Amino acid sequence: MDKLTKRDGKVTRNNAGLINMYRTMLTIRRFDERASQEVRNGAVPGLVHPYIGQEAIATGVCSNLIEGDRIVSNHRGHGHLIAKGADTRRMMAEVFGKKTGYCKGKGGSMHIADFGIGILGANGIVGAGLPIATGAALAARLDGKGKIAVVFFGDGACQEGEFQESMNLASIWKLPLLFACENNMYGVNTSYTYAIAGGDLVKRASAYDMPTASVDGNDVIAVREAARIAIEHVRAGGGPYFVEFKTFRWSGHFVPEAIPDTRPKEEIEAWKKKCPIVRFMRRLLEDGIVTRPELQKIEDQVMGIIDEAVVYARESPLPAPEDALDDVYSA
Amino acid sequence: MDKLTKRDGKVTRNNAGLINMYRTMLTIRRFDERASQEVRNGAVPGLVHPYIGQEAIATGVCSNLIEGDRIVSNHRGHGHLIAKGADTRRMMAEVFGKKTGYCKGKGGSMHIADFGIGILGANGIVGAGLPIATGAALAARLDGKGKIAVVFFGDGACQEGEFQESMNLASIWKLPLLFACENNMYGVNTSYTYAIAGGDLVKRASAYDMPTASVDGNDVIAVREAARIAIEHVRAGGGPYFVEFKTFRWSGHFVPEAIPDTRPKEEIEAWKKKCPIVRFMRRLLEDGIVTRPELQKIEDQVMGIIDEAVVYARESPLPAPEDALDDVYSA
Amino acid sequence: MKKIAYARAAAEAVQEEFRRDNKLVYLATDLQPDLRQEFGEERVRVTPISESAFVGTAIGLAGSGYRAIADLRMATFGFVAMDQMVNQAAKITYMFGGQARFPMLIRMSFGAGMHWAAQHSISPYSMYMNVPGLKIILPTTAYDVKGLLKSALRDNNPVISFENTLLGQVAGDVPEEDYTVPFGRADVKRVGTDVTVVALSRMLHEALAASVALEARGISAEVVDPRTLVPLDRESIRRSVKKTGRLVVVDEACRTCSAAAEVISLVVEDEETYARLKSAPQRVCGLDVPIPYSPPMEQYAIPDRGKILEAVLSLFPRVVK
Amino acid sequence: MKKIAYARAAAEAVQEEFRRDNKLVYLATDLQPDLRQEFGEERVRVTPISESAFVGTAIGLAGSGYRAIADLRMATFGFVAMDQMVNQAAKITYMFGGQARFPMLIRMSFGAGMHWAAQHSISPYSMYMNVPGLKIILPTTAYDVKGLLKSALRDNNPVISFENTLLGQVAGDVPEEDYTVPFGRADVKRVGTDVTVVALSRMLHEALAASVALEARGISAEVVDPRTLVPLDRESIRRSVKKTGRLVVVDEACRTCSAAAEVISLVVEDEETYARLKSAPQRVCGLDVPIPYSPPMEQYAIPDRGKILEAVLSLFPRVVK
Ligand SMILES: Cc1ncc(C[n+]2csc(CCOP(=O)(O)OP(=O)(O)O)c2C)c(N)n1
Ligand SMILES: Cc1ncc(C[n+]2csc(CCOP(=O)(O)OP(=O)(O)O)c2C)c(N)n1
Ligand SMILES: [Mg+2]
Ligand SMILES: [Mg+2]
Repeated sequence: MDKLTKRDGKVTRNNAGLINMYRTMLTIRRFDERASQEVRNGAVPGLVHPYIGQEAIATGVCSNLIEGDRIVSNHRGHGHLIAKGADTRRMMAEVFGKKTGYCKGKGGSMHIADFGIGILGANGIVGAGLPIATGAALAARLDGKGKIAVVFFGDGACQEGEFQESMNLASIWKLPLLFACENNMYGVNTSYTYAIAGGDLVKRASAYDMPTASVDGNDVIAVREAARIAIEHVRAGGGPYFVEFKTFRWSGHFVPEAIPDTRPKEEIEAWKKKCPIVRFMRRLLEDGIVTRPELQKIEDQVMGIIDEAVVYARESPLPAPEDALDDVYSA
Repeated sequence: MDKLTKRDGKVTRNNAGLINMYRTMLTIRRFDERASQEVRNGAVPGLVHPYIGQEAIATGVCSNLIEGDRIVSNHRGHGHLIAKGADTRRMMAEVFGKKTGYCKGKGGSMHIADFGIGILGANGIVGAGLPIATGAALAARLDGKGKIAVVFFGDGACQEGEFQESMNLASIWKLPLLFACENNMYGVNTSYTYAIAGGDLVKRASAYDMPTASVDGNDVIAVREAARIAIEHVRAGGGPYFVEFKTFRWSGHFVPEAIPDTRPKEEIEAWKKKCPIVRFMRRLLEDGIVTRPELQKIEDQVMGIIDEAVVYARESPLPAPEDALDDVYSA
Repeated sequence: MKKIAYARAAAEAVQEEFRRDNKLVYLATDLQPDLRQEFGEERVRVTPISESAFVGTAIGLAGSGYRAIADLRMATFGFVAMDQMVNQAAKITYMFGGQARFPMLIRMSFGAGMHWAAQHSISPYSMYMNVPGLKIILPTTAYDVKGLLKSALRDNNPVISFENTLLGQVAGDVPEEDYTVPFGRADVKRVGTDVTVVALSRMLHEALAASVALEARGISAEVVDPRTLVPLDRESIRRSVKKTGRLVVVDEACRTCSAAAEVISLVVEDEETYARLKSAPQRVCGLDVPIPYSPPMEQYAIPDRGKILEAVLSLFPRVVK
Repeated sequence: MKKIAYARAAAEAVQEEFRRDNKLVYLATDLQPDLRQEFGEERVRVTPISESAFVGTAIGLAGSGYRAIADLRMATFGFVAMDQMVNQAAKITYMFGGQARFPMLIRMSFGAGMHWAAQHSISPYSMYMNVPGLKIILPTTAYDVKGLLKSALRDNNPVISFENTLLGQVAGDVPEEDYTVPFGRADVKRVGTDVTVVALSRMLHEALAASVALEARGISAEVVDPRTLVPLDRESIRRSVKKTGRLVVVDEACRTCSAAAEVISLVVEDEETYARLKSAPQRVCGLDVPIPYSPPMEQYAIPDRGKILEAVLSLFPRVVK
């Protein structure tokens, strides 16, 4: 494989981009490790669906986005949000159920949004984000400013009727929508090879008359490149594009792990060896883009950010009980 | 093309089958012509979705069914019911809202069923019959007696999520289910070429990992043959099969024609020239399977049956108002 | 003033708001020829028969600065899009802590009496009333439908408009100039002193007819039209009952957990109003059966002026029936 | 008798009925390991995440001589399958004139209090109560859940079982031998004389706790558990209210058009019962808000023993609070 980038001793613009991606992936990892730990500590009232193991996807896809682009996320949303630029403090505060959280404590982990930066929200209903993203894509088209929408969803969501309806609608209207399918092999404990007839998501997407691709979702460079090609097509008005990112979820379906994880142990271990972060780190080192001390600095930075987020969350006030009455309707 | 059958002067068994198909097609045609007329006369309280122009499909498909097979129909259901052997008197009585109707006047045209002969009912919700048929197919499989289920649905139903979910489910469970798609080119006034991305239903079905076929739905022999091949596969335990039957609806979406018919006049006229009944009749005559006098006899017979159905319907009593209270629950 | 049909008044509201607001988009499986001709196919869109997808699309548009009308045509088709309405549209403002607005309008025609049988005759508004986050309008006259739809199209929340199919051709007076009907204001369609009849949608017209017959028997009925179900004008309803001391609620929908049950409850749980009641409040509702096809049964299953008359008279045992 | 958890009692009901009836099939997105091991993968099926498809499959099975359990897990996931429940399962027996039976059971867990936020905490039974053709059970104890599920699995109609998530681990006495709990029979879980508290699902336990506190203040509460919402045991509820003269209905679901509204209505519209009322009936319900995530708000949004106590005390102005 080619070197990631040419360099002449100092960090080039491109290098900075790569390092940023690395930082983003690490931030996602540490955020969800920490959030999971806080769940187990009892500091989080609800549950968290960790994105651990899938960091390359959100990071690689969102590295192609520009201001004004919109994303729609799902129940496993932390990674998407961080990659799109959400504030980890307000995210953590929301996970903690605090008033300073993105949703004032009303949403929790499964419902974080930041409309100000084009994050139309996580969603607790499998498949339900797809029609909403279709609307965001229609808005982008009506705006006529070359902006696009991206929807993240899992293999499980491909089993819901809303997936098909949205694929069809986006296709006939040639909407600027990237279907970013995170195939982490399972919906809870059910393998996609069992639940998806034929087991071929790309073939299914092709039937909706849109271009498709399938890439290694644990290789952030491959993700970025596939997404770049797709997004160029989408942004140019070519209509929707479907990309399958093959990946794996390391944790149980959610934390606390109330649902027993029945996936084969060996499979989990094998995937952990394909860690997207370790892999990217090795690449960056090999190509001489970062040094070990630089990596350590990034690690420290990221840990600092996460610590800060937790402190912020912990020290933030809880909402008042009567706050429950606000925000049912907009003025 | 080959002759339909070899014959030696008298009606062979095979000839009888062909003539029966012709009689069935004509019965469907006359039934719906008459039902439409009775709607316009004011004798029918509700509305009717005529099957006129599509007779070859139900007839050809159902000619392959055996006792114990089940069908699920849709809003345009009269043809399916007649082809599966429903009693035209009780059908007409139901359309008239009479107590002697199949549903005691509770269902009307859109909800006729005859569970006794494996007709699990028409259905007023587009796409909703597909999951129900999936259940009927699962029952057939659990019974283990080589029986199958057939679901009739339109191009419009292929736009609903339930279509995709049912295709997927039937495929992964290898259920004995024939997906009989009647592509009459439009859902109300919307062309399938507009509403179905790519406009290729067969390709879409293939994505659910099942064998497919597409045939001229106005050629009853082609329909019968395609269905035979499909049903053999299904009955043998090969899993579901999708067949697209291309056809056209002659009337407006329903009668009384409250919705203006905006389909191009020339298109409608062109399809009327491809009348499945005239075409089959010519073939039968050319191949010497029937004579004109025999055809006239069939016409008279059929008219007799329809007249009888109308008289029966007309003379049957209306339900009593309080009958509304019965049948909400089964004992 | 001009006299136009309810359906025409509704169409005018949509057309006028389309002129006012270039962010307005129409989504329906049916072509809307007039609207399309004036506003083009980008804004007036024919959808596939995919209600979930296009209701969700309306939500996505709303969250992205547009305002969509998702026209489901018949209320029954809403059930395939129920998740988008109940789990998404209704909750999204709240779940996200109010950081975004979701202005959208879902239109549904509904009701029995057309001999369309069970699947096409449901009146499901009470199901949606149980879901906070939706506003629900139930216009009964040409004037109200135009004014309420206009308010809906200027509101910043998901609004569902339930329009009774049988009202479509009923004509009524409508001003020439722009006007709106505010949400949460019941309309006393007939002033009376002896009994309050709260009547929903088409039943308003039946109740008004019954009140004429009542008048002949010396009973003065006050007929109250809530006009919007969420918000519901509790105060006006209670005020009327405090005055008359008697309550009959008329609702075509199935009786159990109906909007009528809500009206009865909000009246009796209010101590002051309760104290003024002179007799047990009554519901005149659709029977708890799916709507049957055949007219004698269908008619039996839904309320009409005769049943309203009977129910009111039952509160006045000394009046000759 | 043995003491087992609610969830265990439910599992026993399913298992025992599976043994009794070889036409029984289980459909769920989750593996049911014990059931599968005993009855095999033909009868105990893992479905894709396609609720509409597998609820419809249950209907098709029912119409073909089988009886399926469609386990939706959480009530909120039911909204993507709503058409199959409302337009199909509920109406199909009736529309077809009663010519076929549709024995099937839909299971849904529900309720707030787990800090799962709006989409995963809804209590939507009143929405289904408005749809005739469905039977609805709401078991509150280990005994009831086992007995009611058994009745459901012997009933010839579509039944929905709403099982409160927070009751899963609550233990109760269950007989060793086979038994059923009939539909349409409310259970007076506590006999009293001063006020009738009708409490639904988990709220029963809150109401029982409140009644102890009431006792200490000299107020004797009768706590009535309807157990099934359709059919609803109107007679028992009215009988109790006729005796006590006072009514408080406790329902975790959102207030508007709730099952609580139905209970109030069926009490006050009955002349005899109405005549015996000593004070305005009250609802203690979930607030009309989507369920918020953060515990202080969530707790505020749903009823508990304290709120029940307060509501009951408000009916006895002379009792010291
Ligand atoms: C309509 C609906 N059905 C079921 C669920 C329960 N559920 C939550 S996440 C999930 C699995 C989703 O799998 P996938 O889409 O592949 O995402 P992953 O969890 O693997 O990231 C399920 C079944 C739900 N939230 N919504
Ligand atoms: C869920 C749903 N949406 C909309 C409708 C209204 N509707 C009835 S038939 C029909 C067209 C169906 O087209 P298709 O499936 O091709 O059948 P065809 O009428 O052409 O035979 C529509 C939109 C419906 N009955 N159900
Ligand atoms: Mg997955
Ligand atoms: Mg069609």
